[in-house]
Amino acid sequence: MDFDLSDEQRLLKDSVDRMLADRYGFEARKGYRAAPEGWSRDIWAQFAELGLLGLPFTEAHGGFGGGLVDTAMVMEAFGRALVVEPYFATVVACGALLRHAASEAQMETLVPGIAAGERVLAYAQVERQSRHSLNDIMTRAERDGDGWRITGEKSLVLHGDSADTLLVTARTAGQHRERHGIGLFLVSADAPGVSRRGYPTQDGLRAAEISLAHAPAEALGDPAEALPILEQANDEMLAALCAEAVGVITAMHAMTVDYLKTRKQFGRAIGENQALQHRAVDMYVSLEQARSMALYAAMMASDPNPLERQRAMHAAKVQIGRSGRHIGQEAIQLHGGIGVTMEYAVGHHFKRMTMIERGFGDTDSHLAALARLGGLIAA
Amino acid sequence: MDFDLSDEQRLLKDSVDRMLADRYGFEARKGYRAAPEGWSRDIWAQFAELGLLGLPFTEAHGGFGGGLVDTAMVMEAFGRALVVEPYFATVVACGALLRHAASEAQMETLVPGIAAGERVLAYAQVERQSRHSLNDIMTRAERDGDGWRITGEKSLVLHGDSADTLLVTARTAGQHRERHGIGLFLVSADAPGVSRRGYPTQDGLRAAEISLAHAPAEALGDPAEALPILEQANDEMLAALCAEAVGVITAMHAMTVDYLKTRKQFGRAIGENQALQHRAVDMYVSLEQARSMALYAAMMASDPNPLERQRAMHAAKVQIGRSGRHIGQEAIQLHGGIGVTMEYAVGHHFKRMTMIERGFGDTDSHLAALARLGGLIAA
Amino acid sequence: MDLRFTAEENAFRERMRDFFTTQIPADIRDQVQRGEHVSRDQQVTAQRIMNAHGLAVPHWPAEWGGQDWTPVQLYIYQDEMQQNCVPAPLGFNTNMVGPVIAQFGSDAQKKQFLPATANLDIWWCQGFSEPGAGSDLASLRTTAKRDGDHYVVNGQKTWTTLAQYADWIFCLARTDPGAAKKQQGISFILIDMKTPGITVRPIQTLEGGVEVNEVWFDDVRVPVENLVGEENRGWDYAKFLLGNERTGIARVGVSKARIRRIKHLAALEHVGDRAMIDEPHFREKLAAVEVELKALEMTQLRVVADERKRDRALPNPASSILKIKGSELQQATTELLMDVVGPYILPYDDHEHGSNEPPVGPEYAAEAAPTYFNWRKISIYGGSNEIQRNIVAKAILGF
Amino acid sequence: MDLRFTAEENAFRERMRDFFTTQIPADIRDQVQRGEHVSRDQQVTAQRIMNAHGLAVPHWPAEWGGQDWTPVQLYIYQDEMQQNCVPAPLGFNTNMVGPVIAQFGSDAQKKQFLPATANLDIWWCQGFSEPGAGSDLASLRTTAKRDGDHYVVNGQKTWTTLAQYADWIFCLARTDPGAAKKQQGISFILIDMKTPGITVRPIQTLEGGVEVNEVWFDDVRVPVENLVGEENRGWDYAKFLLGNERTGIARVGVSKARIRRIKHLAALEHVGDRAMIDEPHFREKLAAVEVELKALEMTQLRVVADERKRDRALPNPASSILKIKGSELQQATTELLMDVVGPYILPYDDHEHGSNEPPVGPEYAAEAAPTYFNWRKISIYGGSNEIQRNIVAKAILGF
Repeated sequence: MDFDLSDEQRLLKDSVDRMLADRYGFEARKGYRAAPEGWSRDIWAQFAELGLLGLPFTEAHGGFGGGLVDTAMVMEAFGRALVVEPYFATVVACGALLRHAASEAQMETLVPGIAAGERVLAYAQVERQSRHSLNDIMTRAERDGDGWRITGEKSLVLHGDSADTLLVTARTAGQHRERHGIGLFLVSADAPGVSRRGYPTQDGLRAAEISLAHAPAEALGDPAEALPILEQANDEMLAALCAEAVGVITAMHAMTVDYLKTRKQFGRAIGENQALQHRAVDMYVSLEQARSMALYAAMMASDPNPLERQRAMHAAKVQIGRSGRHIGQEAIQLHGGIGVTMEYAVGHHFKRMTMIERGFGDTDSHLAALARLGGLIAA
Repeated sequence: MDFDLSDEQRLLKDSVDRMLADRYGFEARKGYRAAPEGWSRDIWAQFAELGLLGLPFTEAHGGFGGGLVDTAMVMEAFGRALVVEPYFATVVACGALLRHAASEAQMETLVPGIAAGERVLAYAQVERQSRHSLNDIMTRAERDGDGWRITGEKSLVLHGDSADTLLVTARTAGQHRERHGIGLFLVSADAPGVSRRGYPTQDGLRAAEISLAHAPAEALGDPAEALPILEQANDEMLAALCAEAVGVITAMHAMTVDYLKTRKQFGRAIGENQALQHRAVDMYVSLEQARSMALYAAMMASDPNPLERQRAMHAAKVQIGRSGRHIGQEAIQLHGGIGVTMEYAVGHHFKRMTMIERGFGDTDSHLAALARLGGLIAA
Repeated sequence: MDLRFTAEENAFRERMRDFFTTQIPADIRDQVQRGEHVSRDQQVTAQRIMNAHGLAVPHWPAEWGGQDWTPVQLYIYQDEMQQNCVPAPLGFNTNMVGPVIAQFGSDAQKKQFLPATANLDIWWCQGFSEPGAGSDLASLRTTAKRDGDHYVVNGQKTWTTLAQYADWIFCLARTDPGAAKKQQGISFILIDMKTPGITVRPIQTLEGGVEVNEVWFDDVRVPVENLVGEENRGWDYAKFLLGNERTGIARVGVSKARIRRIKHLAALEHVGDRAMIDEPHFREKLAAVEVELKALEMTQLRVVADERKRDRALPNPASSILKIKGSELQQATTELLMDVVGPYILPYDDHEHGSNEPPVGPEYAAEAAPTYFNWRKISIYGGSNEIQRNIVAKAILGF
Repeated sequence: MDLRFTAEENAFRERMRDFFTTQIPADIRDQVQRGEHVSRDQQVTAQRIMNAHGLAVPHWPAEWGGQDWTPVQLYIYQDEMQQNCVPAPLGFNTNMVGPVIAQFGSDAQKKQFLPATANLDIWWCQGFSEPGAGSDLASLRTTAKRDGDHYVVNGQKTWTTLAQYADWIFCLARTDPGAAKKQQGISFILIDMKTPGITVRPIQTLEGGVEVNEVWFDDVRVPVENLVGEENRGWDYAKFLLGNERTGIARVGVSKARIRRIKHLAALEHVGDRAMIDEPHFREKLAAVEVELKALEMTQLRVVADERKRDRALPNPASSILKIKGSELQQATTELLMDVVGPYILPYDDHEHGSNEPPVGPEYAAEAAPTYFNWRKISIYGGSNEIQRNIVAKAILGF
């Protein structure tokens, strides 16, 4: 057991931290969000230069061979800085799907473009009725010669408006909600039959509603048995989100402690009030618990036993959600008035944390799922 | 709407408070508990003298015609002082059952003895398997001439060891857990076939396991349709327990605030620590919420609509349970070491509160029941 | 002791409900129910209807439109207003500056301001908070220097709610900087927002809207007639004013209306085949909030009943309890609504940039997250819950 | 970074598990699992078996029986001990007085005490707390006055755990009442409990048992050889001692074992037709505790890993986090067990008065409430959670 970073990891962490410190202040981020796509192609190129966009792919495919811990490290840094670029959509989510589903040939076609920052991907999975279920899919794919044609409505597609390539789940067989009969498909965003409506999200990112009408598609892997891969990839996404959340709440906690030490009322720093100190301590305990569970998630997301893996991911999301809500609400409360304005960073972190907590299954649904699986400890 | 006590109520309250102040200090109570029955016949006689034992019965039956609010007032005072006499068993629980189920003749036989302090009653309802259900009854009653014979095992009968008269629920018809076929019976504690094993309870009271083998019994009301009456009486018991709980937690809160003001560490009262003050405030808010809900329970326990009544009682028990647990745990924590000893009153209150919270349906079961009934507010 | 409402009180409740549900336009009430802000026009419309029926300022002196109701009647009036999603008469007018003018103002001020204030012909905003003087209000630094028959006001106010709508502002300003204690030397001054030298800068709040502002005073000349009461006694008037919002602060009626809506929506929203309202975990969370809310309603009634015996000019520390628990429960409802909406809390509906596309996801989704974000303020403004705890610790528990 | 245990570490865990489950008598482990106290004899038996295998004091210097393990090995040892319901070697001996004597004692003291302390031939108790000096330990008033080659000790100690079993007591006593700071002038003295002038009075704790005592010293004469280290340096030794209990304080293994037992019992206990373990609300409450416990386990491992880089003589403020969360979770398990047991928590099983009737209700019921009552102490003793928060605020957050 070893919690220390390797030399390579330390190097990666330092370069990411440095870049964000230089380029990703509060005002700079505002500028990136104001761009037409809602994020900065320039920053994206910087990510490519640092090797971040190829991070999780093997060197054979033009990547850097990083593991889930490396991704977690990057995501934590991105969480602190509230990065708005489509890193999660392209590299984490679609990266995981490709690694598990794509053929060698598909990897060779796609990965170099991703790593170079030329290709932006989005994962089109959610549908209006699906809520947190991965197999509640009504979009259908039908054979069309060598390829497929997809018809359906996909919703809440993160960065679906600026992506050039979409990974779309669709049903090739089976009844609604059946676990079998689901495939994963590659769809070009400018293909005929694809229409998109982009919009901002509550946390300052972008998403899209996507309509597919006989849109031409290429299958990634078995077109009827993609669900285990979707689940595996989903768990890796959860691990990355947990790491991002740790970055978000670390920042909120640090800002709060700093505020308590500097803000003066009645002639002294408000942090001299023991009641507020104790609340900052409870936030810290909560933060350390979340940090621990994000590490656990990074460790368990590649566990070969799917049941153990899912138990762990449910547990991690629950802890992250609870700690995140606690720390977020307290951070706002202890900041007082400025906490509820857009003019101060803490509120932006709060909003991102809220969306992480409630995205990809909210805390209640993960807790219920974990309970149904019998919890973490065998009786 | 009027929250003020009437002149009669104020008189009653004053006389109860005075008597408890005079006779029911911490050391005196220890003495009463050490008596063979676990309580004091002398104090019981005082209760009779003050009219408390006849309180909820009509004057026609030799009682004093008090309502649920009067009973609540007495129970709150008893909660503060941690009265160990069988008032709840005899006057509140069996009193309610008699008022709703007994015939005129039965009332005339029983009530004067109760009011005079000569008769102690206990309610034998719980069975090993029944948990919090009133209709999970396996004890059976069979016709025997004009009367009945009861066979079965009753458990956790409060003050069942010192009672001379038992009110016993038994099934005369119907399947296990069926709502119909349940009767309520009067059994003399020294009747043939009745055997009892008394024991102390965690909160310093007494209870008994009672075996009945063809014990002779007299029916109170319809021998097959007692359940609605058991439910009505049970709700009145809940209202009284809620009031007692308010007394218990009022005392705990007062002791805690007092302790914080007087206990010195590092050269000053620990109550000067703002963190502890805020926790005492949160306890106070919790206490006021409980006090409000106990009033609501006293008001609603006689509501003519059984569904509204049950909703209200579930809600009251939930609030009492939550406030009670919160205040109890905090009271112990803020007292530190002395809080976990038997030598200081607060721990005794904590134990009583714990048993109230978990008796007559614990907080979780009442919350679940309320949720199943659709909550308090119509959609 | 009789804990039930009397027949008269129940009849009064019927009358209020009837008024609110038939006289206030449905579109306004629907908007409130959906958790959306009402426009300036809608606020004015609703208040003028109430005022025309004598229901805008029932707690004022009878001479200026008050109704001489009992505390229980005032409670019922407010509860029905909240439960029926009627926007309350503007608090800055009816609970803040109005009562101060009625109590401490000159006859001329009363005539000039009170009828217009009750009818929302004048929209008031509040100039109390300053940067660096939030909870510690008395350390305010805005000055009003006497210059002939004018005060010259300089300084900066912040958290000024809806200053962008306001016609007038009531301000605390320091008139005697040399006073021994910082609470002394402060005056209560009324200022026309059209006076030269006033600048309003909007502050965007978390959910993206603009409710609060910064207000700058740069050599703003205010006639001395606009001083309320005596010079340097402003702190007393401010304390009187802040003690005025006593029991309505719990907003039990608002939370009740929201729970009704949540239940309604939870019957529409499904997780797989099951309606959210049938999910045991969710409905138990909901029931737990309902329990606390019922307890708070009873607590509020106890405080209301107690009002008869109290000096109305003194703040009631029990109102701090209502504020603490009331804010927690209002905030809890915003989380329950997000539970119902699920993943569709994510899209941001950009009203302001003129988006008139249909909403993404269910039509009730768009307000869920913004209300959660916005309502975090409820435990902060009007004396944060921490300040309320300090008050209870001192005034009730005797620390 | 590799967050998994190495193959060697896993093998070590197997070895520990095998030892604990095969060498420690089953009746002792069963009793711990049921939440009952072990007797003095059982404690001695278990510790002597461990000591015979070199496993009673692995963290001591090798010269006195230590094992020179890594922090991770020490963690695994402790975790397996807790998970398998083995009573830990007596902390007063192995974590408190032993390390102090090993570090600061004379050669004669080491020889006299260390082997006997490791083997529990001497049962130690701790004389630190006094009435009026709980968290504020340094204000203690017990005095030790030099009189020839003896100290004469007078004063009163309290919360002395298991003093009724103890052979010796290690005490803090004031040897220089005139010292400038109250932390100065205190000495660390070893006292034979058989010395004339010592009186032990048991204090009954909430659940009805006797674990703690008051100890009076009335002109107790103690040879000066029993002073540890230098006179008036006792405060330093006490700080060293208190810093020694660092990571085991979370007692994650104990909570894991309890959750296993709760799940086992919840499968037996029924609500109507349904086993408790199948009640959604209950199993979600249980899962929520399991989540926090897993997080705490990882937190503990992080602290353990960090130990390598720290000066072992300094207290690690991160252990305060382990104490806070660990105590909350242990207490949470006691509530879950009461949930399972239901109404049968009520009867009080009066062991002491020789009741040997069968238990009322299920056989596992009798310990539920007493454990809940007794374990409230976990967030109080060894530095209350409030003190722990003060430590974190100062030492980690820099307030």
